[in-house]
Amino acid sequence: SDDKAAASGAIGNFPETPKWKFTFVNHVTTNPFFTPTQYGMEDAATLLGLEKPQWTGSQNSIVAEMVNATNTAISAKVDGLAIAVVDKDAFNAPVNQALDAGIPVVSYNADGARGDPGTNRLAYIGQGLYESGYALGQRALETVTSGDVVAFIATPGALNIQPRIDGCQQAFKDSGKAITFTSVATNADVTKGLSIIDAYAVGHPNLSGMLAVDAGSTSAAGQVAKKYNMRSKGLKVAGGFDLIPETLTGIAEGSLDYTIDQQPYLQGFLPVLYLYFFKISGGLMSPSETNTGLLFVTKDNVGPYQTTKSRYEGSTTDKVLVPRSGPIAHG
Amino acid sequence: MTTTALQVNGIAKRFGALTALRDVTLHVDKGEVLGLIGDNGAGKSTLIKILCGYHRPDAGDIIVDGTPVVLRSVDHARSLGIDTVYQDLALINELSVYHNMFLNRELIRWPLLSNRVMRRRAAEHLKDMGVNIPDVTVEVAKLSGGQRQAIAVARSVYSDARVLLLDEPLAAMGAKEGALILDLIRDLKRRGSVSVIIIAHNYAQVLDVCDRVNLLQHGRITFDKRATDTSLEELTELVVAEYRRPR
Amino acid sequence: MTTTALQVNGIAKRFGALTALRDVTLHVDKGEVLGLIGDNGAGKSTLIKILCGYHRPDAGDIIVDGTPVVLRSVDHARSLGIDTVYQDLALINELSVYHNMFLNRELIRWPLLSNRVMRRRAAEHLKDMGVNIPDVTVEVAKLSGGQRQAIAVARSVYSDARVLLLDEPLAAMGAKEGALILDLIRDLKRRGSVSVIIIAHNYAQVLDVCDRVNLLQHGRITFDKRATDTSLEELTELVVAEYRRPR
Amino acid sequence: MARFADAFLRRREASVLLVALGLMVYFRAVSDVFLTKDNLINIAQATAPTAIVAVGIVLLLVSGEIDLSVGIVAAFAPFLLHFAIDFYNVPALLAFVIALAIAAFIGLINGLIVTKLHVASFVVTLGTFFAVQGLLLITSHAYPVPIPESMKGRFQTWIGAGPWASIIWALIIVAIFHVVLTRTRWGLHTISVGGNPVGATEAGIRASRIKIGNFMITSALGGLVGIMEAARINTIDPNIGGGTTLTFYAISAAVIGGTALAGGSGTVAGAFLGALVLAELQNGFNLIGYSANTIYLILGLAILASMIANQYLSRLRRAGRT
Amino acid sequence: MARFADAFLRRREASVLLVALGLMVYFRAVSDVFLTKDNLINIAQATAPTAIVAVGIVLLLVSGEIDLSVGIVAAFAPFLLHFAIDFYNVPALLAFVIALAIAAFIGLINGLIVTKLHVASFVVTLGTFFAVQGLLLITSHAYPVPIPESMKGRFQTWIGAGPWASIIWALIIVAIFHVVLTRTRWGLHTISVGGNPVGATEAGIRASRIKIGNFMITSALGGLVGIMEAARINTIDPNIGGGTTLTFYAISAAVIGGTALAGGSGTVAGAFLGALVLAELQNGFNLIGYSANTIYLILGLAILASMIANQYLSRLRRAGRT
Ligand SMILES: Nc1ncnc2c1ncn2[C@@H]1O[C@H](COP(=O)(O)OP(=O)(O)OP(=O)(O)O)[C@@H](O)[C@H]1O
Ligand SMILES: Nc1ncnc2c1ncn2[C@@H]1O[C@H](COP(=O)(O)OP(=O)(O)OP(=O)(O)O)[C@@H](O)[C@H]1O
Ligand SMILES: [Mg+2]
Ligand SMILES: [Mg+2]
Repeated sequence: SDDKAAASGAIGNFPETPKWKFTFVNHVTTNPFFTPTQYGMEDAATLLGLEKPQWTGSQNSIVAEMVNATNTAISAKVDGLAIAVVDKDAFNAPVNQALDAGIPVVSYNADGARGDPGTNRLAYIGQGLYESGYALGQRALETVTSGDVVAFIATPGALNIQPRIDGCQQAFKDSGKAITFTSVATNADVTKGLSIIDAYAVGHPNLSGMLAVDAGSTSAAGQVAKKYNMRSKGLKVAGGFDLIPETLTGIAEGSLDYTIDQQPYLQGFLPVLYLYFFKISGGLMSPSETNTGLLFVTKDNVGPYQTTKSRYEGSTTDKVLVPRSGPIAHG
Repeated sequence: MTTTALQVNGIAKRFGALTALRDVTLHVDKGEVLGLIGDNGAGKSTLIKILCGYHRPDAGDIIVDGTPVVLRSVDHARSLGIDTVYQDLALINELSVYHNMFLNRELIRWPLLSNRVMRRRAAEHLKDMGVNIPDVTVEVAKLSGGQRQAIAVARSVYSDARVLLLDEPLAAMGAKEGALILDLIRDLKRRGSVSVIIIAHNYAQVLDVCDRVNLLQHGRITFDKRATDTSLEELTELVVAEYRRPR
Repeated sequence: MTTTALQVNGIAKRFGALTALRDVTLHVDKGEVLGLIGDNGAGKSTLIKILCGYHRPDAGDIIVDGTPVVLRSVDHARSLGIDTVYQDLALINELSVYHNMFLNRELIRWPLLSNRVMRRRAAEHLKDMGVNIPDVTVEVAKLSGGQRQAIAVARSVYSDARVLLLDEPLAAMGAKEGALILDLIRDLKRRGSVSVIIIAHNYAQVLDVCDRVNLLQHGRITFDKRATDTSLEELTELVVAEYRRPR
Repeated sequence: MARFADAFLRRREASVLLVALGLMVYFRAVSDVFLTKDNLINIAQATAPTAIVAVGIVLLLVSGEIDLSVGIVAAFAPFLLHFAIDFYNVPALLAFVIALAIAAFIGLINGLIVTKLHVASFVVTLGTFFAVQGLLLITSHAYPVPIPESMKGRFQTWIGAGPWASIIWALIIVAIFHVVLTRTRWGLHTISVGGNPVGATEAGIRASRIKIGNFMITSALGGLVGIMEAARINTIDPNIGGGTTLTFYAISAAVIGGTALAGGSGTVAGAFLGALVLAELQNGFNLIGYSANTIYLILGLAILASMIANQYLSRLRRAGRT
Repeated sequence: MARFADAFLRRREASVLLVALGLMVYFRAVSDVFLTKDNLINIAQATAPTAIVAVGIVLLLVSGEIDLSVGIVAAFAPFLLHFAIDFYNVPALLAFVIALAIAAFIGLINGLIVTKLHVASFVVTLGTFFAVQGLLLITSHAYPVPIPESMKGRFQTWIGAGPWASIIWALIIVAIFHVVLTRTRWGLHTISVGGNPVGATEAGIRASRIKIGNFMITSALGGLVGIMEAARINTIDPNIGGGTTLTFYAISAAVIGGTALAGGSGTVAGAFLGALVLAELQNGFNLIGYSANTIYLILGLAILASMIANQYLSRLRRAGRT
């Protein structure tokens, strides 16, 4: 806001800049998924000598709260905005208002609906929620050809995960295979979620697939698969999202087949970088669309995730250099 | 045209295992004041609450002005001209003195309450009863026991009821205020059309104001005499007898 | 050794703009029963609530057994032997009769309550007072007005207090039950060490049981005579005078 | 002047008002954009929905009941509007009325079960909360839809999209129900029924009617808020109100404003101020730039500090009068 | 036999117990795995946390207060344990005691602000809810951590990971506090303070002490539940308790069990049965396999139906006696 209060020193070959302040508007501010995103955004800001960006929005994917937070940031005259556009209609006006006020805006993690970004943001950095859900389903379809598949969702209707389960369902529909797909609600409280998944498993011992679209449900699905030894019965596939410790354990033990890492660190790091470039180049360097991609973590590559704790996955705040050696897996 | 304002026949009321009223038959004539006496827990208040539509009797008939009625609610009884001062006073602690005084018969200038008029009248009524309440806008929660009772009494006595049921209306009243309220009841009686059933444990007061006295014992009316035909001694003897005997 | 059980000097109490007590000085001797009378709203209950540690006075001293004290709480006053029957009875509707009777002086066999003993004693006490409550395990919410008062009175009267403050203990009591409670108080007096301050509006009862009578008016004690030196007529005249005059 | 100050201090809402003003002064001191027009609009828009729902909650709390389902009714109502307009070609205004009527009907059901079947309102409305959430998710497929075409333009602006629209609605509703609660029979009976249920019945007040009415008012206000918010954020989202979040905020606003959870006492204007205090805190700390995790700590401590100040002020106030 | 049946029907908890049994019969009829050992363990594990927190909530509600922060204390406690063990090398058992002590300390703060500064408990605990949430998120970086090594093994099994561990804890705690509430001075005074605050004070009961104690008990039980659940799900997750979800379920269990929100009356055993009813409903319908959106509708209607039945049964019960 205060262009006069310049940073103490210039960074690298860049000129001295004010301590720009960017704001990230998020839909589930306290969700562990976004812990690495916050590290990413902080690290980029530190690297560039910027103020630590603000992380705000809604805790329970309430769009109105996100809109309020966006408007407040515009009122506060922040220097750049990154918004998780979880609704294609709601952010149109606020984004235009920000752009009118000269505040660059990018979207991250979510970008409106399929085929309709819904806002005039400069660029999108992330991987679509719907697409990631679709990928979850497709991967499962590699092993499942028939039977019952269930997908667990903690809070139906919540915009951070509902698109995933919709995408997942679509993948099964598109496959044309004789699979019955059911989505089942768990709970915002992970402990209740575990009980619910447990009950579903008891009632449906012949499941051939068990998927989940949020961190809590994924780890719980693994635990339940292990508890009832479902992998040695009919369960052909089990998978989900995110890299929390219990999920990684499940993968290593083989009760889960895979979990999807959406590279949330980059979703925080890159927006800061892009907004910085936009500001420092007087708008000449416009942010570019970036697909942060999906990373399937399976039994084959889970090792390093378990043995090393890193900021890049959110499991520690420590600054660590994660060593690696050997050839890089490729197609 | 009958001269009986209110008549009840064979009223019974049970609370679970406890039988509060067995078979109560009594009546009160137009312009008559009936005193109802009896031990603690004899069922006097229960009877009153049946007559005012608060409780439903398990058996028995209620006849108002010659017509048998089934009292559906307090509101219903009130629409028949029956009004009550409850032993528990039925005051709303959170409301002001004057709002309590006009509770459920508020004066309104639609859609708003006529607070000013109610305030004035409330102050007048309390003054008439000799009760000193500096400010009728205070919450009743803050009042003394007697002041509270005065409000409950004023609420009914200044309504245009044709049958007044007063359950120990003088229990907390001072000597002066009590005397004034008795005067008020006498006034009502004199004007003729109001019938009163009054419960009291102070027999001197009962004899002072009542035309007739009934004694409720063991769930029945066991005594019914004109006030002039009995005396303080007789009533006391009647009630205290049971206790003096074994002593 | 002093013979004054409780002495208060220059007690004042204001509630916001309202001055309830201006300058009250009174005393009660050991084994004496003091009657306190006065209009509704005169401040009698306020005075009692100060003496029992519930209210803090704005000014004045309280001297118990010759030692000046500052009463910090009801519990504190109770530890000095002062026990109270409040006008509002202070009953817990949700609790049973016997739990109310022993409220805050429960009999325990650690860690549990001695319910059986309390039940038995409660039933005994109520019987002594002539009050008929079939079952001491019912919630007090279901009792009649007099039954409730009997419990509150029994709670204090059967404590081993040395100063009893009774705020209209007979207001809801029947003739028989009232007589029995007065007998009880006389018993206590006869045993000697208990001092009693009793508030009542029934002057016959006051003269019957009290040794001395005080009148509280306009926030002060304006009258102090031995019961034997005054009469029903004098007291009534004194209180009702104000009202008769303008009439 | 002194008389005016005195009359002000006599009001129960005075202390919360002072807290709200105090926060304004504080936030203006730390951020010079706090009182800009843009930001006042932000605060107004954050205050309005909580305040309107809080109006209903105050009526219910005062009459001794509670409604947990109002937040989900808020989410359901704009979908009802959408169904009526887009599936049945009902004109927008009529659809609006129908949506509010159905919302009120949910309140009616709550009220009937509470008063006629004597089930505690907490569990009844917990039940309707889940049931309506189910209906909502089933009918909406848990996915947002755009605002119907026929709602766009003047209707959308007036109902909630205009910068000051929602706060004006809120002020009107608060004013009306403040009068209802303090100066009409309905209000007096609401207080009576909550303050002394037995006494109110003895006095012949029909407690059921009062309670049912208040449930209906609350649900209808919830529906209105949902439609208003949908218009404002330009999307019909199944998560408007965030499940119980809106209800929770509304109850908090009511309690901050001086309404007792135990029934019998409360103020509508106070609840509005309570909503304002919450919105100011949320907005102010966001404006300063606190991030999510920290902001909760700050917010929590600020709530405690404000409410202790509030209590202290209102004790001062009470000491000054009877 | 008849006498036994009579004694049973006299108990306030009888009607909820019948509802709980009725649900068992129903679910057994529609699903033959409902009463298998595996599923009973599952129900037990879902019942226990709600029931234990509900014990504290009952004590608070009966004494006329409420605690919204207990769910977040449940999330915080296992992190405290983790910090103590992994950062300060405290032995597991001592760390457990420290975590519970800190949880109780949060209750102490709640209690002190409520009783000494006279702020309504709803807002006080809303404030501590946010504040503790802030602390939790800041210290945990909103990221789950594995169970500390020194907790694994017997300690973890006993505290919550064993199939019947949590329900045994719950039964012990329920039994103890049922006795506390019904047969000790503490319980009697808790009821008095909530039933007639003025009367209780007149009788010399120290309301503050009782309330502060109940706040501390509730918070400590919340902390215990958090640690227990962390042990069971084998991970320390900031989302244990789901913010207000656990609190909400606990209040619901208490109210279903027959505790009045208005204070003065409640039953600990009833709250346990309330938690059981909720767990049965959730488990049963999941067992049957309702899908995400439908289940809310079913659950809502089932709650309404069960509670109407409950009310009907308890009216029958009351009609049978004084
Ligand atoms: N709602 C109720 N539930 C159960 N029992 C009740 C109820 N109301 C009254 N009772 C019982 O009925 C009996 C009669 O009570 P009632 O109040 O009519 O007595 P009363 O004659 O008015 O006595 P008092 O002179 O003490 O006021 C009492 O034993 C009382 O315990
Ligand atoms: N807590 C309070 N707040 C404000 N005013 C009060 C409070 N308590 C009592 N008062 C006022 O103080 C005055 C004296 O009340 P108090 O109860 O002492 O009268 P009393 O002599 O006991 O009358 P009664 O014979 O009717 O019981 C009354 O005018 C009453 O309204
Ligand atoms: Mg009676
Ligand atoms: Mg008095």
